[in-house]
Amino acid sequence: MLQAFPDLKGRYGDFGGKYVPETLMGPLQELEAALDKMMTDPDFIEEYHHVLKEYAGRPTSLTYADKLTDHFKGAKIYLKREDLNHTGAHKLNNAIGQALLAKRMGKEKIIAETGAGQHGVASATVAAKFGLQCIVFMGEEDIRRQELNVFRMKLLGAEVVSVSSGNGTLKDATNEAIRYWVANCEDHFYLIGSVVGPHPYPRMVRDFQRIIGDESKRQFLEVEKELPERIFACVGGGSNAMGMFYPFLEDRSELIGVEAAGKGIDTPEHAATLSKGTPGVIHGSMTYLMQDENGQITEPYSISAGLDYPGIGPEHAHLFQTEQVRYEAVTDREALDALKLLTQKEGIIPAIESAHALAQAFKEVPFMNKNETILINLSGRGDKDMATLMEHFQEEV
Amino acid sequence: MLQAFPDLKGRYGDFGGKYVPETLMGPLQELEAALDKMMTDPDFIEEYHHVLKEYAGRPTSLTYADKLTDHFKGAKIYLKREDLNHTGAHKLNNAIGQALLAKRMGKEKIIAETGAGQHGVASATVAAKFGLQCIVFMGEEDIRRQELNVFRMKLLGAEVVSVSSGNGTLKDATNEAIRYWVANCEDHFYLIGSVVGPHPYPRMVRDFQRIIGDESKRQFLEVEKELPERIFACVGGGSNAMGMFYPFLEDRSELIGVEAAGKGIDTPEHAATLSKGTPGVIHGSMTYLMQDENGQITEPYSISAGLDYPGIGPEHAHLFQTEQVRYEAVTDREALDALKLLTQKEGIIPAIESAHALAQAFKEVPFMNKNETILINLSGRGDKDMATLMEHFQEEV
Amino acid sequence: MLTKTSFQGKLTKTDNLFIPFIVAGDPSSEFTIQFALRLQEEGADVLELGVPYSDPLADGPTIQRAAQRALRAGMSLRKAIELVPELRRKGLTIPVVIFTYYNPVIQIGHEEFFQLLEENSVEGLLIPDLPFEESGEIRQQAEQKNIEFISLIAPNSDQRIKQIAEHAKGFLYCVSSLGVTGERKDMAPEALSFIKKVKQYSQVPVAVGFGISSNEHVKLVRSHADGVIIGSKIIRLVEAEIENIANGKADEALDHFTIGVRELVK
Amino acid sequence: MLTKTSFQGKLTKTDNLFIPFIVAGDPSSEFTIQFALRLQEEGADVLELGVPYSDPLADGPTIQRAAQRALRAGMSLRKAIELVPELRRKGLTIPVVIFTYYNPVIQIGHEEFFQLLEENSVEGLLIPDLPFEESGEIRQQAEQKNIEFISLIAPNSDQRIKQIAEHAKGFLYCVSSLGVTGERKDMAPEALSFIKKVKQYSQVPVAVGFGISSNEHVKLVRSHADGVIIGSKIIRLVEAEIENIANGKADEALDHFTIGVRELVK
Ligand SMILES: Cc1ncc(COP(=O)(O)O)c(C=O)c1O
Ligand SMILES: Cc1ncc(COP(=O)(O)O)c(C=O)c1O
Repeated sequence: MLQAFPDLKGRYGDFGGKYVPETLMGPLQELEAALDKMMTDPDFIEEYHHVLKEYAGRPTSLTYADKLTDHFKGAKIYLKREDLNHTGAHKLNNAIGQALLAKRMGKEKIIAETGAGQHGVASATVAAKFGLQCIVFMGEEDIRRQELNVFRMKLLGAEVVSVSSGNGTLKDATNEAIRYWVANCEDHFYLIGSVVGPHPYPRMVRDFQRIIGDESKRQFLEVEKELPERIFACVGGGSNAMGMFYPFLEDRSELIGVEAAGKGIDTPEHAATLSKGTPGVIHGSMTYLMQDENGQITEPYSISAGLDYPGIGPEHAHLFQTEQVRYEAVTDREALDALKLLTQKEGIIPAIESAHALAQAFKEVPFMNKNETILINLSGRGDKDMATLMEHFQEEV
Repeated sequence: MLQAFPDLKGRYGDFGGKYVPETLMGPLQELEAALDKMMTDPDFIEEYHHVLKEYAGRPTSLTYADKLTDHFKGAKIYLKREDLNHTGAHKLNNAIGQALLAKRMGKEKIIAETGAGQHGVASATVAAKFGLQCIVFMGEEDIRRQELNVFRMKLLGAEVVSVSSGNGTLKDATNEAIRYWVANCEDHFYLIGSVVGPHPYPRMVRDFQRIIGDESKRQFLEVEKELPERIFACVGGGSNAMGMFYPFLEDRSELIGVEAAGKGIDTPEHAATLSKGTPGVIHGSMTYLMQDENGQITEPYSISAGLDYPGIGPEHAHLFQTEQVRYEAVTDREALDALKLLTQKEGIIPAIESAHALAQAFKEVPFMNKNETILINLSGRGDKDMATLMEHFQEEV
Repeated sequence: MLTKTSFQGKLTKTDNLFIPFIVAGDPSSEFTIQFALRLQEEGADVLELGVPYSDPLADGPTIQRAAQRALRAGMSLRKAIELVPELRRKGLTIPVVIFTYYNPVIQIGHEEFFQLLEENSVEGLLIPDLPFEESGEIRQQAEQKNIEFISLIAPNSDQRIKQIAEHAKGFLYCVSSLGVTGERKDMAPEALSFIKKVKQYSQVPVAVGFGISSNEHVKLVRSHADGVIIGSKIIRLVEAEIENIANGKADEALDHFTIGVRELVK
Repeated sequence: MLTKTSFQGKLTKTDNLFIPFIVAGDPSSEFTIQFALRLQEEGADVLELGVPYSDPLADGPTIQRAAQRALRAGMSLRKAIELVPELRRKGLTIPVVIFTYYNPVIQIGHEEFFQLLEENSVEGLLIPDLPFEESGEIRQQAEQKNIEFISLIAPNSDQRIKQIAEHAKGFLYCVSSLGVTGERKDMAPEALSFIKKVKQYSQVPVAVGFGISSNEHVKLVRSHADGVIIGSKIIRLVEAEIENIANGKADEALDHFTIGVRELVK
């Protein structure tokens, strides 16, 4: 089954595909061919694993959260520590894979879109490491909000292009990156940051992120001898969740994807694509998205910039439809509370994105048995969120 | 020889010792006894290594810097990646060791001093993780400059005490932490952040940091089959350098400690303790320090808050005097240039502290042979320095 | 293709085609009608009626702005389709191609969508983000309803050129920034061989679009292809009149627009 | 100890001692002399003359502030020692103990330092950051120069109490926040047994210091130990007069000070 999706047309059941301007069909076929070749080339696979180990710091730890476990008096809580990855999140796994692929394809320029800047920083990082030119598209509103990450990308040598179309956020940056790719696909590689976009991107990103789940499985079995009862991961585009879930899809573990409910899924301000969205096409892929009755894509909201995306990877849409993964949504406030609890109990300040996964786990774990176990994917560290946290916690700490 | 220093009186040749108020002699003896017991207790050692692996993310990577090597066309450059350690620097290794020791000693409250906040964050982190109360002393001037780290410590549950004596910087925070310990030594454990302070601190911190050198040696031999020609590390108090150097002391590798020359060692604004200081007593230890002709300790200066300390660990003073380690000094500007070069060639933004080690290495490496190798200790990541870097690079990037 | 489609019926010639693109509702339905009529007067052979979309992946900033104006004016896919009979009533006789991204179509649903197209006598359909491989069902439904599904083709379509060209309906839209911009006096050799290749396989007129913004471009394209598609440049002519329209100077606006179009396609 | 040291010679009694601490140069050398004389008038038996230091590890905020004032006034270890003959000339007869952190001593060098102490007839020396284990050389040099090296001892000195007490010279400085603060009417039992233990081993008077800031404290300590050492409280009495001194009201300042001291040790 692990090989079953996507099919040859890039479909995960009803979802996926390539809904792109004709100009991109050539480059996507070229990419697909190169990818198929490389993913079966032991040399390439070895290089990818070598870089992950010697540069990115993998394997990342599996941490037993003893104090949290004591606190909830339910199932044993384990954390997969993607926050320990170089540049502070799982994003780099994928950026490394794609950058190596770009090099093998002879492309010397990469394009990336970014919202909060995490994927932009990861892309700028691999561009520096592998000697590629890098152009990052970022909404002008996000550039204003994420000044530090913009500077970081520039320091890494990347060019940051301000996108003023639409609302000047991630969705618009992605549109613009795709448009730029349309016009420059000859010598540019488009390095997408999540399991979204046209085929073969969702598959490729998943395959470069499944290292999370592969490592977790091995580490977990080493410590606990059996697999966790439940596995939690936050879902923006869905790459950290897909990377974590994929190797567990056929196992007995229950998989839970956690979306951002923002100010509440009954308000207009959320980013709970599966909980509240409907099927459609966004950024080249058939999937669930947030839209109005005329099929115009709407602006999502979440306190966490990395979850603030109106679409979701097509494989998630499929796993949702086939009920292989349970999807829940968690509000800003719930995520912040979970972030604070983890910080004070375990000395780990997670990314606000990751705190969504924590919050859902914390809702469930008290009702589980002490001989059960759960695994939470800590997709990134909270350093990038300090300004936001100061604003929200200033009075509490 | 590795067992030779310090001697039973805590001396490294002419340096070290316990120059403390009588009130602290009892607690120091208690600490020494506990330490001696624990460092030979397989249980304790195993717990320490377990936490390093499953919580802190060790071993940290050894990264071959291929693009930097190509750039300089000299010796092959390797980086020891302490920036990948949880909380972003080597500081945590030591904090973990001491926190575990505090727990074994039945102390439930820890005290720490901090300058830029790195050791404060590491201490607050282990306090959260191990369920200890934590009070961090920090100069009021540093609190103003490092607002983000102050918030981080508070979020982790630590109490941050503002120190207004002296110039309100690290030296004064350390004085105040010691004073507080004097008054509260009964139930408080003082968690010093570098290889400084009275015996047994310099030895203890070295022994909790030698994991850096131990891992490096093993990793280096695995990849290169022989040891590096030269090993570089920056020196503030000297813990990352001591941790790196110690396991190599008897080997043929040349060891180079790099101090902060600030605006130049011929100006009054530097922190080059060994290059420009003289022997004396600071924070309970006989060592080199920066002082005026009356023996009043003077305020150091460096762009890098972690090197901005007027003393240095006594073992370094000894290694300096016996010429076992070569000490150099690097200016703010040289460090910044090195930081930028590493960032753009390797996609790693180092701490400004670590950039001092880089800068010295970059001066030497072009004159070395291609079949030679060097190892640089990348003691921490640059995230904490972004505001400073923006100020200095705003126009360049 | 035994019976002529209404698209074919309304197309008065098969070469030297002028195919302008405007956005429905930019800046209002009323003016869309007026601009369309002016375009017909200036020799338009087919009207591409763009449906504004929030995330127009294949469009540059000019068309994005037009879409924003139209969305603000309340335009939607349904309303754009329903504008076609209005256009007819006001005298438009050339075939109309509805140009829409796929997502709004999904929301209406294929069946209802084609029913709408049929009820409103739309002659053609173009969905820029529905490439050949994804458009099987839509192409079939379009054929059933006698609506021409316009295909796009690009220089890098490579081995797919033959397949796409052979299945083309109405006219073939050659996407091309074919080196016609700037000072160049003739098309790049690759561009020429691309058009030649397409024409070799195509049963329908071959029109070239993308980046055509001056009378020189138009002439150059006409000399090699069966038609020229002009989008952004036409939109800019509309955009230039927004202020006049806002100030109630409708006639002046339309006359300026006519002069601009005439200058472009002379 | 065949010959009496000059410290012993000048000490007029061995119990009920009042040992005040002031900082040399706070706020000026001139006033240090004046304050010292007033203290002698109020019954001081020994003067602890503190040398200001940039990093006084063992001192609280009050003494830190005094040190800052003195450093600003240009005081140094050398100058503080040289102040002693001045004090004598102005009439001070009680023994003087130089209280200095170790680092300034290192900078002068042991040899020159003791020469200075000797030349200036200093009777005693106290180095708060030089515990027994580190002070072997200094103690020996002091003994050679007939200067009393004052040792400190703390409740947690434990097994070392005997060793320190037996080697004590001049008087023994019991460091103690011995539960004498606050409302408590008598000392905590641990404190009493600590003093008892120290006295058992000591050949010299046992004085108690640290945190003594009221007449009640003084009385309590006196009833159990041979002497009372008062630092911060005396400094605060000095500090309270800084403004008067700055305004040239020297007599008023000194009189206030005298009243404060009298109140404290009555
Ligand atoms: C730390 C972290 N977690 C999660 C996400 C969400 O992305 P995805 O759903 O693709 O994992 C992001 C995106 O920036 C992120 O930075
Ligand atoms: C990253 C980093 N490197 C180096 C240092 C200097 O300390 P040490 O000399 O003890 O390694 C610090 C101190 O904060 C630091 O944060």
